[in-house]
Amino acid sequence: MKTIAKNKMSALLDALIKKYQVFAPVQQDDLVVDFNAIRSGAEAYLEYNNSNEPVKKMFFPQSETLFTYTQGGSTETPELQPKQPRVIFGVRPCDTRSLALMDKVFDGPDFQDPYYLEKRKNTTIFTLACNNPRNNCFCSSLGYGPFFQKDTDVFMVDLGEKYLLEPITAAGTKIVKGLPGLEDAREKELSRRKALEKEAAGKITKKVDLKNLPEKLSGIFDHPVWDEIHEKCIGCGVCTYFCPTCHCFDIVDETRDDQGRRVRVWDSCMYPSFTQEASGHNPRETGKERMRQRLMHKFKYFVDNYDEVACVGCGRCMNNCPVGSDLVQVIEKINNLKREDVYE
Amino acid sequence: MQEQPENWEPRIIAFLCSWCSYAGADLAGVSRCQYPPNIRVIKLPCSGRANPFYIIKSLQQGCDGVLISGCHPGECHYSSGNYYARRRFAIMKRLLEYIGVEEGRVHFSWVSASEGEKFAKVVSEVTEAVRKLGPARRLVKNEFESGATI
Amino acid sequence: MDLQAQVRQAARKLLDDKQVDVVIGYEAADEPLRTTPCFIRDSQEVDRLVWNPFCEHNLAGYLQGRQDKAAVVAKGCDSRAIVVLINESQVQRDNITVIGVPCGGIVERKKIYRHLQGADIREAVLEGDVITVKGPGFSAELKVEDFLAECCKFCSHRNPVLFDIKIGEDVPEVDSKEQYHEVARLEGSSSEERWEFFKKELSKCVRCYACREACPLCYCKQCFTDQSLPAWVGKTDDISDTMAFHIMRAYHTTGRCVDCGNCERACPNDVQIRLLTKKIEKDVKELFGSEAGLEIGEKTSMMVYKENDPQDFIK
Amino acid sequence: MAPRIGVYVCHCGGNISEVVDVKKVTESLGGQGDVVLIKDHEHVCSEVGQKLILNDIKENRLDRVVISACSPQFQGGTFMKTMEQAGLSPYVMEMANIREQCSWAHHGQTEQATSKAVDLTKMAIAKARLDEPLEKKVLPLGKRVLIIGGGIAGIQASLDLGDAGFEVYLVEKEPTIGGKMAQLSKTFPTEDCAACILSPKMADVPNNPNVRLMTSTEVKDISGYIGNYEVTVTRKPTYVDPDKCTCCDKCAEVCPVTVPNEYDEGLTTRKAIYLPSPIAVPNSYVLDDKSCLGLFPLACSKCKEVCEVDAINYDVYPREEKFTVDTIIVATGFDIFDAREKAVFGWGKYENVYNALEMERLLAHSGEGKPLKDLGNKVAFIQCVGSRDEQVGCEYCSRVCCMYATKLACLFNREHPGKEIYIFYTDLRAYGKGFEEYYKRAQSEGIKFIRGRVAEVVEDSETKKLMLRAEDTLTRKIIESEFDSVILSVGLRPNAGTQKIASMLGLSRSQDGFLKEAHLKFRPVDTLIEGVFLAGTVQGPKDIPDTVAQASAASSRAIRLMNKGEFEAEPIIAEVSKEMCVGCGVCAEVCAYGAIEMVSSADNEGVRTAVVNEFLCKGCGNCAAACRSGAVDVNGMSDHQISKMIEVM
Repeated sequence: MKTIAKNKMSALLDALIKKYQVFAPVQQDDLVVDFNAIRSGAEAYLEYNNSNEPVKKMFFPQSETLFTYTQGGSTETPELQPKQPRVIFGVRPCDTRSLALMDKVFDGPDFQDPYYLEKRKNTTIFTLACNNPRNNCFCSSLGYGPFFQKDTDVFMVDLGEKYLLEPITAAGTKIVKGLPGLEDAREKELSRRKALEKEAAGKITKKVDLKNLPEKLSGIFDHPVWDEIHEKCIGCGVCTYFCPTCHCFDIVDETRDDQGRRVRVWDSCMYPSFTQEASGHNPRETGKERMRQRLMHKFKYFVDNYDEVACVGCGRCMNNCPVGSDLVQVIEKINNLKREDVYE
Repeated sequence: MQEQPENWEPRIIAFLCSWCSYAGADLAGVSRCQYPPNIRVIKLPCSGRANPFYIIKSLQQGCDGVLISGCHPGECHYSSGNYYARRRFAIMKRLLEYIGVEEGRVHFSWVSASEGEKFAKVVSEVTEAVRKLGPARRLVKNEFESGATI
Repeated sequence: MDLQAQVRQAARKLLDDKQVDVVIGYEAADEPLRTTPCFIRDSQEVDRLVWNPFCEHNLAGYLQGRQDKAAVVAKGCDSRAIVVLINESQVQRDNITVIGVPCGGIVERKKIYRHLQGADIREAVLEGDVITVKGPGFSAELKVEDFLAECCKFCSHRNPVLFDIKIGEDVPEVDSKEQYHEVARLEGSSSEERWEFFKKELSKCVRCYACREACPLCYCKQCFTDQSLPAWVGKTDDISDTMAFHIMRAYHTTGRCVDCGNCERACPNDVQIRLLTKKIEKDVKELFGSEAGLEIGEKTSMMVYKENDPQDFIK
Repeated sequence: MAPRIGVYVCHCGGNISEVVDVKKVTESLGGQGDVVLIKDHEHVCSEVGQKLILNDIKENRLDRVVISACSPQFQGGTFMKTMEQAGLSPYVMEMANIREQCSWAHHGQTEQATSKAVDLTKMAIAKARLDEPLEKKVLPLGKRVLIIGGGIAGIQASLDLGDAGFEVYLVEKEPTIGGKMAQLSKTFPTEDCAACILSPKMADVPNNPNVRLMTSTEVKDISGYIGNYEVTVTRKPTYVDPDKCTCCDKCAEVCPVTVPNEYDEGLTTRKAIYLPSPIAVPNSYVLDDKSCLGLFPLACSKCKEVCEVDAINYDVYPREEKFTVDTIIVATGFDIFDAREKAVFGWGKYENVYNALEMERLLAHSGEGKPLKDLGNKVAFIQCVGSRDEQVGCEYCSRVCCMYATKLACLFNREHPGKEIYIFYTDLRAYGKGFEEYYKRAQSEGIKFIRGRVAEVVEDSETKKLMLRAEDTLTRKIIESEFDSVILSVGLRPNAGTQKIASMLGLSRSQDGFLKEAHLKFRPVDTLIEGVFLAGTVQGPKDIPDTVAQASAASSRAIRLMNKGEFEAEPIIAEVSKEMCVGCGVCAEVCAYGAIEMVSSADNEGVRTAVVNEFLCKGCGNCAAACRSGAVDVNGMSDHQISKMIEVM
């Protein structure tokens, strides 16, 4: 385990930049931080709460050209492998965790998505523990927490004056080995880490009980509670676009005269067009069906398929919802349904 | 004035109402009025048919200039189509310029069926204005070219 | 009796008298400085209703397409949106009861967060015009008027223009002379500067359509963005398409936008889209002399024309 | 199935090929799968050229044809016929204009003109690809016509149409037809007596077997469209059976109620039961239930008691009647300007200030030897009262005032020779047949025409004489003079009842408030609403000959439509997608033709959507551009087609 003084962090990043394309949190304005490719370590802003947008877009961009074509038959696939190996530096544990969930979809036993995987394979993740979970954070209810250190290559903790660096994977170990300015971690620092972890856990006040949720959901498909849950929803895509685990997409062709390209673009189950059929019929006709789909997918279907819920408790859906829809309250509402209301 | 690529010729799309401006364009031809060959005409029944999307789409497609022309006020074949068009264009033109599309990309005119010369003059003016601005870059969609868009 | 109590009383009476099936209002949210729209059907629950400067949503949008009898809590801007919806036959006047509440302006939550440099606010208490916010290791007293939303600062119609039940007394209207100052500032800059500004601003957009969905007057069954024959606007996040989307969305509000600010407030990325709608609002006023949503039966500015409308831009 | 497109590029005998490199055009168009053949020809429009197309359509199973040649406005019709000959819809043919708008306009610029010709042809191909085989729509038409308004315009139109064998419904809200003309003394410039020339025409109306006259009747509602106008009228009771009434006047003699007589502009009185005018048609007394002492309950029944022929029946009520017509002529006429709006002249306040219609009645009475008033020795006419006056919102000239004032002055002068008569005018407009001569004659008879607008009229409260102040703009002298009477030459205003009819039919008004014709020059009696025509002053101020001419013109235009027995509509019209329409109504609002109706129908689950009437729509596409939802499009000129044409750029 290593540490690095905060004032040397910039140099460490500069060293990384020489070999890698480095993405780090960058201040967009006085409130918003997002991951950008940085050209110098000084650009990185690690004293942040969480990035506005989740890091999924690094692997699953909002629009991605699958191939181009011309009338007459020739197609061309773009280069899938990034030009340079990549480092994403300072990712919060919730987003790291979300990548593990995304992997289940894009790197499953039956199907591997090369567009996603080529980027994933060539990217090393540095996770930064979350000392200050916010009021909408509820990661600890999802079986992990703000100091969760799996699913990453290098785990870091902000100790105040220094950062603690703990390589997790072989790739992590290798990359850390070559970095400048590192010192061995001292006992005092390790106990400081423990104290911070405890403190962070204490800041999480939102809690949900997911124990019986999948089972409960399977019995309430036609339950009137959905009327209530969706009523104030306006049907935008914020909760899905900002969700680190939502991964639905549409494939569209863009043509001009005699050339075209096939593009994968984010889509959202909250949009009517998501299930709109060519005939005009829409199996998920109203917001109610769409809201149900979103929650079912996250907390039931995903569990059926992968034994995990498709939620990391980052709270972005609640932070950004234009009408203040509260996922935790919704789950509570479902949990509170009486047994007799839930039918098999 | 920006630097212009060699041999660059502006490409201008024109939407003409069929009763006045298209007929005016015909008259320009019949009278052998000469004007720059940079415009490509789409005939609409009325300037009131012109959906502002036509302008946006044209700019996105990389047209260097857009011209919409209809009957003079009070002479619309459909009575009032040009009056409605005038309101739409007033708003759209101001909005586009506000957002930073150069003044001089999007033009409007009233040309009657008897104004062949005016048509030739309008096209010459529009072509000149667009030529001065150089190739359109703003709002142009370059989805088939590598590198950054816009 | 304070306004909140009056709102509750009005709601209780409407429900008890079976005049309406539902009262649409605001309730407190779990998150501090926020409220969330709520739908009260049982008079026992009217105490969930709140009225405070955090009632930021324009609830008019919830009226569109309703089959039941609904009452709605409406501020000045909300009432204007309702007027437009009625005029565009999206809401039947007879089916709704408007509980009009004079509005002193709505607090923009993000301004407070900015002011406190992103502090972790865990609690907020409003007393009179002062908000006391608290979080781990800090507390601050803030004045409501210092954090009003931009659209509220120069709002020209704070009092409802349409109501069936009026809560409280009219508040004085504010001087709205300066309402276009941001637009005017941009107009004063160069074309190049404006282009760079809007390109940067709109590149923040992720096409989540929160602005569109939050707008009470964006009620098309299928937005042009989802149409395919023709597909006017591409679905990717190409900046050209994103700009085209915003230009056309703003254009579609011509003569209809009531500047409630719901679009901008809904935007998760703080794109300043009001700068577009506000520009159009300004132009509509300048060119056609009209303002949206003031009178039932009025025609919006794109539905009519004058023979002497300005045309100095036409060759 | 992919379309099969044939493209023909025309040389036009050198007209095109001398500038445009036609071969290069044909070569540059290749490579598109559905373009089955590309040919060039010396004269595509020639017999040979057309035969070539016909043959190709047959041999190559073409279902779209693109002709890159001259302006479609020049040879479009020819090629549409060719398509029909080939058994195809004429609407699957597109033309690219590479002559008028290319070769002729870009002499000596072969390279650029050629590249433009390629683009224009590609655009036409892009459009043709999405063309649909549209067909013209045919609507059967009957011979029924509604005429609204029974003034001279309505009378003339009724007689013309009735004589031509059409079934006429003439609706008049007053108890008699005749309108304003029936109130006039004599007519300019010939000075023939208005009643004498009008009454035979009025009498012809009920005698015409094809005319159904409905007086005391108001149009309550009109719905539908050409060929299918559903008309609902309200027939008000007159309580007197016109078939029985002998006009013996006994009822009026016993009637205890006296009210001002409208026919005499209130200068005389009438009873509650009365003869609307001496020349009334139907020629019958009527009971005015508003001034009668009371019918419900019956307060007085004196009239019924004295009626020897038992023509009076109190037990009748307003009733509605519905009928269907194919076309409509609106002839609702005018109102005179209410001179109270011009308070400086004191009408309604000063005893000796009259409006011109009052003067007409005064002269009519004195002409019959029953003078009502003495106008004194010095009389002034003030012109342009409520005309050419922005202050009262009338910028237009009322066209008849100069001449009627001249006429009234002449008549008065002849009746009372030796009196001083002044006419204060702005400009004297004597533009009609015989008008200038009439004006000269008036001058020679001693009428004094002063060019100057009168600033105000002041009454001497003692003597009731009137002081006028005006500037004689010819001599630059201020005239201040006292008159015994002042006559205000009031202008013509749109009839108050016209707006209701206009809204029912979706007719628009001109800036002056009169109804708007389809085209001021070429379609002066048509409206934009198919099957609706205008006659008389409803369209704008005009004199009697013009009114009569216009009424006959309107009849002839109506006959033109109905005589054919069917109405053919172009298929290039708007179409609404019910799935997309949100029912906001912006399309209906901007439609100049009233072709869009907002309908909540059961077959659309009660949802309000726009419905386009295929016979009224002219395909201008204004609705489509106004629709935010993309729910309205134009067949044969669709947004999809236009967007594909733009993509060629």
